[in-house]
Amino acid sequence: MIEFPPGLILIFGAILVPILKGYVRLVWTLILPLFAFLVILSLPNGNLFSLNAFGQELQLMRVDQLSRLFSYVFLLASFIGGIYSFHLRDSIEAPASLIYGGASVGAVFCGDLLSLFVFWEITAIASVFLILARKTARARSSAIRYLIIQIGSGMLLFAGLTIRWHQTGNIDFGHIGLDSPGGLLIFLAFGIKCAFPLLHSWLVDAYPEATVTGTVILSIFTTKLAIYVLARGFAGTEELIWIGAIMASFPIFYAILENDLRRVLSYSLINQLGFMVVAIGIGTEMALNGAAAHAFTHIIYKALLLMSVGALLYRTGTSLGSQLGGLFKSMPLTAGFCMIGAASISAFPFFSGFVSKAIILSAVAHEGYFVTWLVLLFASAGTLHYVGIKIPYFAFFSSQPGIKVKEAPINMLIAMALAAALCIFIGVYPSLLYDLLPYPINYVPYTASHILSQSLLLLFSASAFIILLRKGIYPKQLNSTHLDVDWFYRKPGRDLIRYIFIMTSSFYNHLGSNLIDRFERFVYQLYRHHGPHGVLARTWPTGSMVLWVAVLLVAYLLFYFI
Amino acid sequence: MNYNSGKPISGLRSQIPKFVNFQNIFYFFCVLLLVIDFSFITHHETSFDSIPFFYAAFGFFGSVIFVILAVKIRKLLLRAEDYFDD
Amino acid sequence: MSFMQEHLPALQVVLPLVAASLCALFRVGYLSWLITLSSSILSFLVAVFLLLRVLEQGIISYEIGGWSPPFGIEYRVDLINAFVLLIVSCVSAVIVPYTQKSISARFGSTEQSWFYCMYLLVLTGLLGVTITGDAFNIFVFLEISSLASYALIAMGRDRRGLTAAYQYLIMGTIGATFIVIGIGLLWAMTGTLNLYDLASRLPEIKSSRPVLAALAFLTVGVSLKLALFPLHLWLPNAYAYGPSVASAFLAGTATKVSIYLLLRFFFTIFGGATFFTETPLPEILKILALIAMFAASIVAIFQSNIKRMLAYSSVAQIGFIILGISYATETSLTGAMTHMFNHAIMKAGLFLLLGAIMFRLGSVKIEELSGIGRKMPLTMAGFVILGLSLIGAPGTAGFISKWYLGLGALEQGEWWILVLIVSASLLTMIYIGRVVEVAYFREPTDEVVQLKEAPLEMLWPAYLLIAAAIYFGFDTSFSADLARQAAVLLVNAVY
Amino acid sequence: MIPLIGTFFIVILNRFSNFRETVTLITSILLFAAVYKIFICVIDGDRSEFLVFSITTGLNFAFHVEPLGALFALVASFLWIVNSIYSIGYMRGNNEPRQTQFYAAFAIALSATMGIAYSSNLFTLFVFYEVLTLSTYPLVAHRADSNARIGGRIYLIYLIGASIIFFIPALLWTLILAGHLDFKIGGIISDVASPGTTGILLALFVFGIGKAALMPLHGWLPSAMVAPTPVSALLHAVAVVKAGVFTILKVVIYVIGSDHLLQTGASEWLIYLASFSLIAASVIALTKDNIKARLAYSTVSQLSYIILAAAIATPLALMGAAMHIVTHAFGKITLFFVAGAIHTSAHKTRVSELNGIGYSMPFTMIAFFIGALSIIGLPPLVGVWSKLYIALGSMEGENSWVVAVLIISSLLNVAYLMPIVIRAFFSSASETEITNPISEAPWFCVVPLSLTALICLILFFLPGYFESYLAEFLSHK
Repeated sequence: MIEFPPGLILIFGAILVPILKGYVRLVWTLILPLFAFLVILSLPNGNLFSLNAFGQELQLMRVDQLSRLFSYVFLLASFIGGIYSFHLRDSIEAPASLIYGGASVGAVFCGDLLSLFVFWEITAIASVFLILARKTARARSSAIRYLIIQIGSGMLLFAGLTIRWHQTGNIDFGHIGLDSPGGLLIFLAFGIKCAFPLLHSWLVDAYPEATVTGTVILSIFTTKLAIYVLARGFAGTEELIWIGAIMASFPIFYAILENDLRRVLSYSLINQLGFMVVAIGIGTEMALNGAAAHAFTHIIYKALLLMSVGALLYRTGTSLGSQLGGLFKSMPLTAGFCMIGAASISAFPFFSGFVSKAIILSAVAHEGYFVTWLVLLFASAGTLHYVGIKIPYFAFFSSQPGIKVKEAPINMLIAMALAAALCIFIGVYPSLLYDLLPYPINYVPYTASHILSQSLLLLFSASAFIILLRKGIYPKQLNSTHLDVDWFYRKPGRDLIRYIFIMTSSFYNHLGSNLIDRFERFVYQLYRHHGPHGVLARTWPTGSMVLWVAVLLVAYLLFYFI
Repeated sequence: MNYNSGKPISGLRSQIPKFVNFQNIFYFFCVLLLVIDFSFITHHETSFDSIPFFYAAFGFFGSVIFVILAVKIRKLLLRAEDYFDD
Repeated sequence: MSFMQEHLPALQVVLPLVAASLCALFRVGYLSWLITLSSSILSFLVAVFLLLRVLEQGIISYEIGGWSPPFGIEYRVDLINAFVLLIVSCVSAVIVPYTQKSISARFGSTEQSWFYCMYLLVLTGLLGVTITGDAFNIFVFLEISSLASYALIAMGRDRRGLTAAYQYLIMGTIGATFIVIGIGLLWAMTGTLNLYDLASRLPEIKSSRPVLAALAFLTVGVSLKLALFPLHLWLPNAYAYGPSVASAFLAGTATKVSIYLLLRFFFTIFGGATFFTETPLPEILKILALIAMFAASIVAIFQSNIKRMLAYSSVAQIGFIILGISYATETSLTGAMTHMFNHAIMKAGLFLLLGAIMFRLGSVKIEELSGIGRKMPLTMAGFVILGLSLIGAPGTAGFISKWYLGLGALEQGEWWILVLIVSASLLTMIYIGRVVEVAYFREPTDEVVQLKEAPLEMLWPAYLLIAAAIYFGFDTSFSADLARQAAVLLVNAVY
Repeated sequence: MIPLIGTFFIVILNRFSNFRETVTLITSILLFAAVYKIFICVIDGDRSEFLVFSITTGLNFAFHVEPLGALFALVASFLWIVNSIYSIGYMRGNNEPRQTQFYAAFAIALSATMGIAYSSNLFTLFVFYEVLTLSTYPLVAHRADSNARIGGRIYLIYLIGASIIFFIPALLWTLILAGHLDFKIGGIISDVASPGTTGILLALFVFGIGKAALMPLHGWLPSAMVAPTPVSALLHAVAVVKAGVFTILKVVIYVIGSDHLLQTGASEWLIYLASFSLIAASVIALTKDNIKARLAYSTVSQLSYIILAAAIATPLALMGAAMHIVTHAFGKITLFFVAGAIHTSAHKTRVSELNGIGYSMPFTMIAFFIGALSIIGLPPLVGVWSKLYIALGSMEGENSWVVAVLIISSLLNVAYLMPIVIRAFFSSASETEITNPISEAPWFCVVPLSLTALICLILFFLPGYFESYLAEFLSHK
């Protein structure tokens, strides 16, 4: 029986990583998640470990089906990520990834808001190194923005929890709801990490700027942790349905336009989160099962896709759609894995995305949210477009720019193979996943109707792609920037801050020089009167003194007589 | 366009013939599924999906619509690559 | 012993007088110094005994030559003048040991004797003014001390000392004349010169014009003597160009005795705080005191000669004391009296230290002192401590007196006066700080590098005063408590 | 208990004769031992009084041990040990002149700090407060060039000026109102002062205690940065500024009375002012390129947290304030140590010169990272707990908007501290530095800064310790 949160296994284990080299490091980075996994597997459900502090009971190990599921997938993804990043010689990324993963696992088991906050912030801090490690100027500035927003989210959580603490006297992390200001703040905090529309810009800003492995790792934890906490705290919140619907649909447009394939995948990440958020908003047992299942499958296929694009970036040095193409021949395995990932995310039957997305769609339809259902359907079609087809097409099949590169390194291939295998495995044997879900489920994804409708949707959507491409209507891949919400703080916001700086500094300078000026003049005046030659310091003329005597005498006499 | 644009779309045309075989198979599948859909299966998720060819139509026209919308939106959002850099 | 005890008041004055004449007779420098030393110490002891006796049995009245007042001259010692006597004799007793080194370096044996003679005469005069209960006698002693101090000032190293002395002479004489006119008018109105008698007769006729005129003359005369702004003009030169010993002695005593006179006239004789506050005097004094505090401090800031700077600082500090007097409450008078006491200690100490610097360096120009803190560490450390006390840093004597002054102002609800007091202290900080900064944070000049620490004979008297300045910052049972008792007497015009 | 204080005094006396580093070290360790013993006694509930002498009515020179002071003394004396080790490395590494004077003044400053911590009334505190100012002046002006002189002058004028103009009147007024100046839980003027009076009195105290560096009286702190780094580290991150906020805290708890403040709302304005100071100082810090100047403004901002908490005056806020004294001490001293270490080994003082330095000085910069996180108030560093208490306290005082201030400030902290770390580790060094690599700072520097960083980390896991210790003193109310 382990007496401390399993997330700490990874966090403390990470300290050793910079010392280790080569295969020892690989083994160590793989053992840690494996060990943590076994530990969790051995744990019974319940609140297993608590601390008393601040007059509160801090629950650090709340083990139930939901937390179990997320911890498993986090550890699994860490494990795969560990293999994928074996080639790194850098001593920052690997420990940062482990701490990041460990904190996420830790957060999943938190039964109170305060310990959640602690892990929440650790994920923010650890993750920023994955972006910084790219060591480009863009990555640095992006990382700062990322960090501020992430920590801002933590701070909102902090504010929310103090309000709740004050109002209700406890900070248990159960259902929270939007009916109090504290709840609202916490909702916002979760929303930032979950990339709610208008709060999403950090994700598409920072993820594409991270390192090859960094983006893979980043895509796993933060947002899914947010999904987990939303499912805990805000299941059945009506607003989430609308938020989710928007999340599922608006990134499509960006994803179609974007050139950087990793940015495309970042937008697709938001779109996929949208499905889960809708499901949480519906909040029925089935919907929550759907959200959890989708989070599970999504982590794996999104990691797979990012790994394959990462392999491209690693080999070719770019992830821009306009500069890639025709790599099918030089990197066939990567191409294959990428297509498996694409099929999964597009929810082709017998791939993992299908078995989880189907639950959500059914749940939505079942509760009668028709408009939402249509939007999600629409988003599914879009997903196919910009990920399912666009990524493999522009990366591997479009015209040959004449790049000859080697196949991805073996460790990357193994990692991708593992993920790809999981995608297919879950797609074929969904019951494996279903058994892990938080609520009992008797859902059958593979009915003829499901398969057919999904196939129709996807195939005709794909035919539209071909036709549009041939007609030249499909937008060109341009080296460009597409404005997003971050414009507000990167342009006018920045200008405003600069303006404030200039104004305050000129104000200070003005004030300072003015004050100094005045002070100098004042001192000069003083000097004129009080200085060695001033009136008040003149001591020699005896006459003046006598005059003073006379004056004073008269004055006194006058005063006394009055 | 002033932007450093990617490959011209005309360059793609030379690639497409290699696709042709796949394309025929692809179109065959489309038609086959349509036939199956029309003749055998009833959908009952929502009230919409019993409309014949609902999914096919939705998939196709949905895609067309959002691609066209995206092209429109691009006019509003497109900036040079180094737009944010100073 | 009982005889001695009985004649203590006379002894207080006679002792230095006799010693002075002895000095004049022998004209041997070292011997004169010994005489001065022993008489100073003795008169200090006498002052202590007097104080003890006063504390024990109240007012002591001593009839000179056995003529009973109001016809004869009476020496009348109460707590107030016992306190002042103690200040004066104490400062004197501390300074004399220092004098030898400083004076013998510059003067021949005969001149030294004259110096000591003058010194003792000043002491005699000051003690006499303080102890006597007779108005005319006050004038006489005042003139003795004044004339002797003109001579002392004139003995300064600087040629300008002569001019300063001359100026001092004129002003001092005017002051004395005014005082004598005032006394004369009072005599004309009451027919007595005995202060005790005056105190009992004056209240009835206090609003008659001659009395008021007398009051005016006295005010101006005393103000001149105590260097109250704007009648302070003689003081900076006198202090700056006289010998350091003389500056130390006069700064510590002469002005304090004048302040005593002011208190004596206005409170004891005219009927205590009630009368004082009926006149427009408090307001005028308050305004003048405030101007003195600020104007003199600012002038001090701009001075380059440190002695002159301290002289202006004295003017400012007198402003503090007068401010305390102008409130005429128990607390504020306590503050004023305590400040009298503390200021005497601090200023005397500072001048002694400056004398030591002068002795070694030959100059007290501020810019020539750079880096001196490293060469004369003890001297400068002492300067810093006394400077802090002058500023009123807590833990030093200066703090206590300013504390009471501030408290007095607050009791009257005049918090803005408190603000002014502390701002004036800030100005003090600036001029002391200038010296400290130059002394410690500049590289030593060539002259300074060759310096040695001041001789021990000069240091220990100064350190005695420094120790006192610190001691009375913590233990106020002597300074402030006595001052408070004296203040009670003043307020109620008990005599 | 009194013998303990006796030993403490012997230590003080001893110290004046100490002129060598070893002796400094030994004394610092002795002092710490003594303070620790006192601390333990305090935990056991011992509260001794020790009257040295009485000056006059209302002015006593006396010591009294109470939890808050014991805690402050403990932190200061502990960090003195660390700082002494660091000083040795720094002073030797930079060949600083007049080291004797330096260590002596340092020792006096520390005794004054102890005096402040243990004083039992406002007057004693005030005396030591002034001693502290004066004894640190030579440290600030240590370099003795014109910059140092100006810095020193500004330092003195601000601190002494403020204390004379505001603090003394406040003392006098309190004395007149209450008749004495002894610290008493619940305040000594709470029964006699009207809300208006309380407000003005509070203002006098807050501005009089210039060491707390509340805007607009913060100007001395950045200009005092001309001092050698150990001075900035211990004095301007711990002893002096903390003495300032500690005094404010004492005034709020023991003189004015926090309940009284709460009832009268007399500190409302101070909440606003401290919030403004908090944000404004952070914004200014953003614009500073000199590392120490940036840290100085950061200190101004962090001190405002404590003043803010004191102004809120609810039990939880006061707890937060007390904790913040400790947490900020460890965090900021680490940062200053790092700034000094960089100065020692790389001769750099500007943020913009730090590119890639993290690889040459890994320990130093990791320590900086940890310290920075603690200052920002992020887990898993201890800084977060004090902010938590302040936030909870502000809720308790119905000032929930203060939480927004805390959040904005934390984000600003991120914005001005993190770029230093990022530059150090993720920007490449310039050509010349690649050819002339910088070495890690001397071990005398590295060990102390690693130690303080480690403590930031360890204390995070001991929140309950603080709580149980401080809760007791809060429950007195």
